[in-house]
Amino acid sequence: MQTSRKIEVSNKNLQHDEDMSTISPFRDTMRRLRKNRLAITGFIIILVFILIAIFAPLLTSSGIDDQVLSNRLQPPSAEHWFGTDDLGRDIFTRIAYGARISLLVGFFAVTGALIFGTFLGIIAGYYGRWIDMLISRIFDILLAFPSILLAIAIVAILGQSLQNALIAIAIVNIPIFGRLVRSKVISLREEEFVLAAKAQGMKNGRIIFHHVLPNSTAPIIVQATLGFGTAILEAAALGFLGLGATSPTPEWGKMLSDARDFIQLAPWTLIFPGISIMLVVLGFNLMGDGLRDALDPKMKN
Amino acid sequence: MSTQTEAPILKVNRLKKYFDVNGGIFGRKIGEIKAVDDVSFSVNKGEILGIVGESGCGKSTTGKAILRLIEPTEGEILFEGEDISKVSDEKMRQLRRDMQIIFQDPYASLNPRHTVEKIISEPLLVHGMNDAKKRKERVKELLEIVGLRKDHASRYPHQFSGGQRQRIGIARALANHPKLIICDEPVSALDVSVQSQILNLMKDLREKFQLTYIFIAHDLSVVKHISDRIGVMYLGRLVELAPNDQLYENPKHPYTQALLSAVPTTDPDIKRDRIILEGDVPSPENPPTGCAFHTRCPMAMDICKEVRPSLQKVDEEHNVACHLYQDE
Amino acid sequence: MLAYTMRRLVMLIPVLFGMTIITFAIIYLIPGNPAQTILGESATEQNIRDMEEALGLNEPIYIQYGEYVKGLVQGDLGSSLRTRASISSEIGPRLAATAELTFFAMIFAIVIGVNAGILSAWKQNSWFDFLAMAIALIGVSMPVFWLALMEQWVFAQELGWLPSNGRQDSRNPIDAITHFYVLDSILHMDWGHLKTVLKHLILPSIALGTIPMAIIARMTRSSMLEVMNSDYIRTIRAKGSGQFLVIYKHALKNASIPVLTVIGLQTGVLLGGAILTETIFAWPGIGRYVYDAISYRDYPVIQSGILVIAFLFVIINLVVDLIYAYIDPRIKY
Amino acid sequence: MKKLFPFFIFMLIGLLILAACGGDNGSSEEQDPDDDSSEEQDTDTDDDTTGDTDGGEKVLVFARGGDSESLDFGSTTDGESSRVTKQIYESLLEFDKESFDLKAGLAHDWEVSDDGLTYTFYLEEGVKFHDGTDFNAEAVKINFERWADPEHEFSFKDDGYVYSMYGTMFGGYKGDDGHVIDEIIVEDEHTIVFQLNTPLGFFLQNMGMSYFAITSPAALEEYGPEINENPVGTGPFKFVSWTRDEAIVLEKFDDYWKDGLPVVDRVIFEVIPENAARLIALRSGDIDIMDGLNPDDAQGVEDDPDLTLYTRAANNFGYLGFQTEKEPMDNKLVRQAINHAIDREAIADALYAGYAIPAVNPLPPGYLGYNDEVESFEYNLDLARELLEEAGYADGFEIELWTMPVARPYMPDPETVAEIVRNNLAQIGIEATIHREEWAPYLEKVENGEQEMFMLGWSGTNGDPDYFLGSLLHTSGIGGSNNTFFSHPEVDELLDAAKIAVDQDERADLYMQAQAIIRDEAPMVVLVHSTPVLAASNRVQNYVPHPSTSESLAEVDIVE
Repeated sequence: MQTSRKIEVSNKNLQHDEDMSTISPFRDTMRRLRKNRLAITGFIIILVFILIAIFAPLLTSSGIDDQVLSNRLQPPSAEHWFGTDDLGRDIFTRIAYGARISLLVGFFAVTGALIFGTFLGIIAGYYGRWIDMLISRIFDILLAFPSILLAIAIVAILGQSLQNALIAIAIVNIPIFGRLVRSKVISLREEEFVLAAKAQGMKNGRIIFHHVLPNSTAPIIVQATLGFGTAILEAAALGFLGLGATSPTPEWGKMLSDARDFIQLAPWTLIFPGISIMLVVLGFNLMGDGLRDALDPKMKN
Repeated sequence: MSTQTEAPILKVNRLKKYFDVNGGIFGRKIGEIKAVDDVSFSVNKGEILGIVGESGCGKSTTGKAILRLIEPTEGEILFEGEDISKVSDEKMRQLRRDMQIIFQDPYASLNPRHTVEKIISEPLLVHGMNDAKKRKERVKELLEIVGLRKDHASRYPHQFSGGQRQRIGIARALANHPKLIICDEPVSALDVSVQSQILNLMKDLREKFQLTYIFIAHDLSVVKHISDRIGVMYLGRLVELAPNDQLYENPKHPYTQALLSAVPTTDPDIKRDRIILEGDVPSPENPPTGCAFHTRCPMAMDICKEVRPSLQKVDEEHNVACHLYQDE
Repeated sequence: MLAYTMRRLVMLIPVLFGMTIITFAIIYLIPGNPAQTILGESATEQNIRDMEEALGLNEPIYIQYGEYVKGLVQGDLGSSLRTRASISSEIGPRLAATAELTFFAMIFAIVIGVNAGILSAWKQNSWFDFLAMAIALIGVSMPVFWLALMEQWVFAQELGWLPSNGRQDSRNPIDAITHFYVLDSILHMDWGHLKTVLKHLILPSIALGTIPMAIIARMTRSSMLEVMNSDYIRTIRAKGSGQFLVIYKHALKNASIPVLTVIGLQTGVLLGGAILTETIFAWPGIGRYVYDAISYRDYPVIQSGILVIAFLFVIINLVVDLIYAYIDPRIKY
Repeated sequence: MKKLFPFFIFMLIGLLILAACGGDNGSSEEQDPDDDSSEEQDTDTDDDTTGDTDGGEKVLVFARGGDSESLDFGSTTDGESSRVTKQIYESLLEFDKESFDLKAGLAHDWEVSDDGLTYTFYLEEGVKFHDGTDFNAEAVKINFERWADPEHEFSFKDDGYVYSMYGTMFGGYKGDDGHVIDEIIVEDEHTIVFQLNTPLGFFLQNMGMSYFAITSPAALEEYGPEINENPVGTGPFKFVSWTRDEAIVLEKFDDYWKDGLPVVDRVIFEVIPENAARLIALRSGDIDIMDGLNPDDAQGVEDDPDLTLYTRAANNFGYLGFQTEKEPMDNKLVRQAINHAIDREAIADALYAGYAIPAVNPLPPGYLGYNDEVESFEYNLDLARELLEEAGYADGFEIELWTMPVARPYMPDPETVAEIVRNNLAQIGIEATIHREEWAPYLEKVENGEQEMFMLGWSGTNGDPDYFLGSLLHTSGIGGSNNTFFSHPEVDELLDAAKIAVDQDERADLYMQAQAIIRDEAPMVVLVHSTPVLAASNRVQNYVPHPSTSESLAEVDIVE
């Protein structure tokens, strides 16, 4: 038959690049990511902070609240690498333990925002109509507030604590993920393979989780990585404003706000927490940029 | 060819699909596009019904509305005697086992993140084949049926050519032994050389599995060889419906005549004057009154501007909607 | 265009409505009795009851919300728990202070950002490009408040070049007309004041403008690179002499869209950052107003401050969108 | 768009020039504290207002951390408000420069009847309000009735005015049971009589408070509830302008009744929230006096040849309170144990760099009846553990330590104090977890006694011991300011007797007895009395900080 002959021809073409036969989109991305030097730098920075956070007890012998009042505001030395604060506590220790807080805040805030944002985004995008209307309006309203301001409002209602700051940051980020997912879902909903899935007789749940979501991961991952950085910045800002972590938690923003009075006397109390915040955020930004280039070159703008 | 004796497998009665147009300050509905406007036809078991028309005439919408991939605005869709236009979503989902679709774009209709195996086995899974081994077997079987190799199963769509992808799409449609397949311009995105392979494959499959096709195309030449009957659509309406040979030999509607005159013939003896239609297709948002075709019809009469012609039988099995042939 | 504008305005209504609900919730949902907050630790029970009555706290919630919205519509934002002064009248000069700071921050961001972006693209892969983009990357990762503190430490304290706080020399205050002090000193033809006012603006503007500057620089660079690879520019480049200025002009035209986008997106960041910057530089703007209110738990001020900033943000975004639609014909409306 | 490019370049160049000339100017400021004259040389050629204001005028810039709440002194308890109103208004009596000893104010003489129920004040003649109206006995009567009577036409109750300090000091308002002022009688133009229904030991002390100064009745009539933004008094300075969060400007009142005062022509109260920033401004000569010096910076100020360090006498104390009705704080031994475990010296050093006095009594030293003989609780962990064991808590216990969310004068950094306390308690086996509340619920809950251990403090206003001991430790204060729920019949008796006694020596003796009992009962850990530090430029002369935080600036001079 004419058809079978033709197939053989095209099979030959395929055999030609047989080694590519198992390349999945995931591996392809990893390969591109490895080539991106900035992304690697970002990854290393984050890795270093993760290691510091995990091994904080091994890196330093003192605790976060070991006050030696006779040892106040000592400049950096061999004993206290980053100096001591106004209660004579070792700043390096506090920064190392503070890495745990910042990373966890970033993680939980982003995860929370991701879960709720994705959920709402899917509902709005997939079902459309009045529910889309409603969810989109709520997103509009939340986005009408500059994020730090909305976070302030939420903490004002919930009361000051690290946990509430975390909740506030998560809420503030929900519409960002929600909108992203919604627009992605809407564009995917029109795709033929989603229509095909429906035509196959698949249930909505299966279509969403097997067809729509996996194809929206690229922008979500990028946004989550960048969101990590923003969440850490926002937590620090809330801490600085006295609306986040409480003493003696060594949250970096809180450390900065506690140290403000000593800017003339002991600048190191301000320099090191600030640099730590900057480096972690830089790490996530670099990695986010790298992921964006690797996952979805079209998203560049 | 025609098997009139049995009851039709599918009967479409006065199907309509209007899309709302929103605008204005409050984003209210300010108009509607009549993509499918009062279309009726039936398809017999084992038959291939071709539907032809220019792009935007509503033929794809008709196909998708039959499967309720787009919810029809009005009308009845009787599948094996049951009106499926109003059944519950769950019931519809199960009915889709029997009614399948092959899409136009083989690049867009396959999930890029799934392997061929997953693509083809998914419909099996959702319709109750829970045994993974059985599914694997069936996938291999299907791949061979559509002329692909078993080991293609582990690959991703982007590693295939357009023709091969369409074969995957066909295999997926066949997976659950459907009774009716709507082929939505399945070859129009393919190279001409590949088109005939796919068409031949589909023909073979029909015979092998006693399938019924609704074959949608924008080009009369594609459906000529495969269809038993052909319907011609213009601006959301069916203007002519006739058996294959009658339509090609004796087209009644001026629009059909014009379409046909554009088809290059392989037979040098038959010579047709090419009829060139003037003007553009009118906007479906604001279709002309009366016969929608009258603005471009070389034979338009006064009545055409006023009265909409209905699809009427002019010959046995030959129906046309045109005042030239209306009795009264 | 008019219809589009109208539609955008109508779409604003539910958003504004939602905003009032959120800000109203601040007062309603906070734990504790505002009357107690005002009166402090030495208040008697009778004092507190009197205060509650004076504040209307004993009404049911829908009446309180109704009163709140009614007040808003009439331009009445309530009064501060701490000073009892009418917030509407207190907020005006502060808004001017914030607007002035934000404006200069944006000017700084645009001037430096656009130029750095263009030069980076022009000298792609040079040391300048590398340095500028490194600074831009660090710039977006920097906590605003930390940058502000570092500036204050280095330029005000260690070097003593610039004033560390406030808007003007308090020994010799300006006679405010518009409360935009730069404008006021120009209106007074008072160049001495103008100089001090501008000097006070430098550090806070840089602190506030750094993040948008970094973003603008990066966006300008990438859109410039796109333009520079176009045939048109290639031709000009091939011609040689005098090309730089030509490209500069051409590039600016193309950079306007991303810059406008950034302005729209970054106003929120700017207004949010104003809280932190103003606090550190003792800038008597609306951000510091809110911050002070936070430390005194002066909820009506927090409420109104947030509402006013959000309102401003929404309006700026609307205006940017409209300009965007106006200058970019590709946008459908 | 074409015009954008030149615009950008122009702005860029402009900014660079500004930065550059800003630099030049700044460094000259650094060397020469007299910035004004150099500023003037720069701008001399321009005809502007700079010359007029700077010419021969003496301007004093006083910088502080927060703005005033209101310039109606009676309706606020805010120290930043009375600091300013002290310059604008005067009371019938005045406190001495550095203490709460009384001297003549608007009243040059006064008499007290033997039963302590009738007070007669003889007012200065020829005193004018800033608006030109005359000060007289009628004005005094109107002011006092305004505070006492919520129905008074100038009470402005509907505008949210509450005169809580009046209620506290005079036992309530008109019609209340405890209200001590029965009647105010205008004898003649310059003689006024206060008729009390019960003796009040600190009545005269109250009359010296800046919270009971005299406002022009004409101004009350004119401005109504806006009197808080338009103060009109008899003081040395009159009000000019108030830019919120920036500055309050006052100028010399030419018709001031004391000859030769005030010395300076203008006083500007500037707001610079950050302590560190305020010091930078002082060093650069932008301001003359700064309140709220960070104690850690005090050494630097002392070493600076251009600056002078001032300290304010102690007038407050911060404490760690126990809810004495709740377990385990109902046990006296536990309370004493904790008293021995808290390192007051360390707190004074850490928080105040030594500019604080470890407290012994719940009353600042220097007050009438301060008991020097009371023995302080020694910081002794062994003793503390012993007491704890004796009380039956050898293994310690777990407890919540409530800490306030806002800084107060008596506790500038409550969180840090809480941390130190927590650390101290851990050493004797008491595991404290720090609990936070918003300020309002914190006060409410502490007043209701919901906690076991909490932090709070108290600041003096009229310089009388009753304001401390009576408010904090009398049974009648439970549910109000007595948050330890301390109730001791003997102490109550002593305090009651002292309150109505008119003889000050007798009162002193009663208060001393009370302090001895309180020490033994230990309802609270009195932590420290802070002695706030201030810094001023050497150009400032005759400045004397008052313990009440508001001092008159009438005699202050600026010398070049």
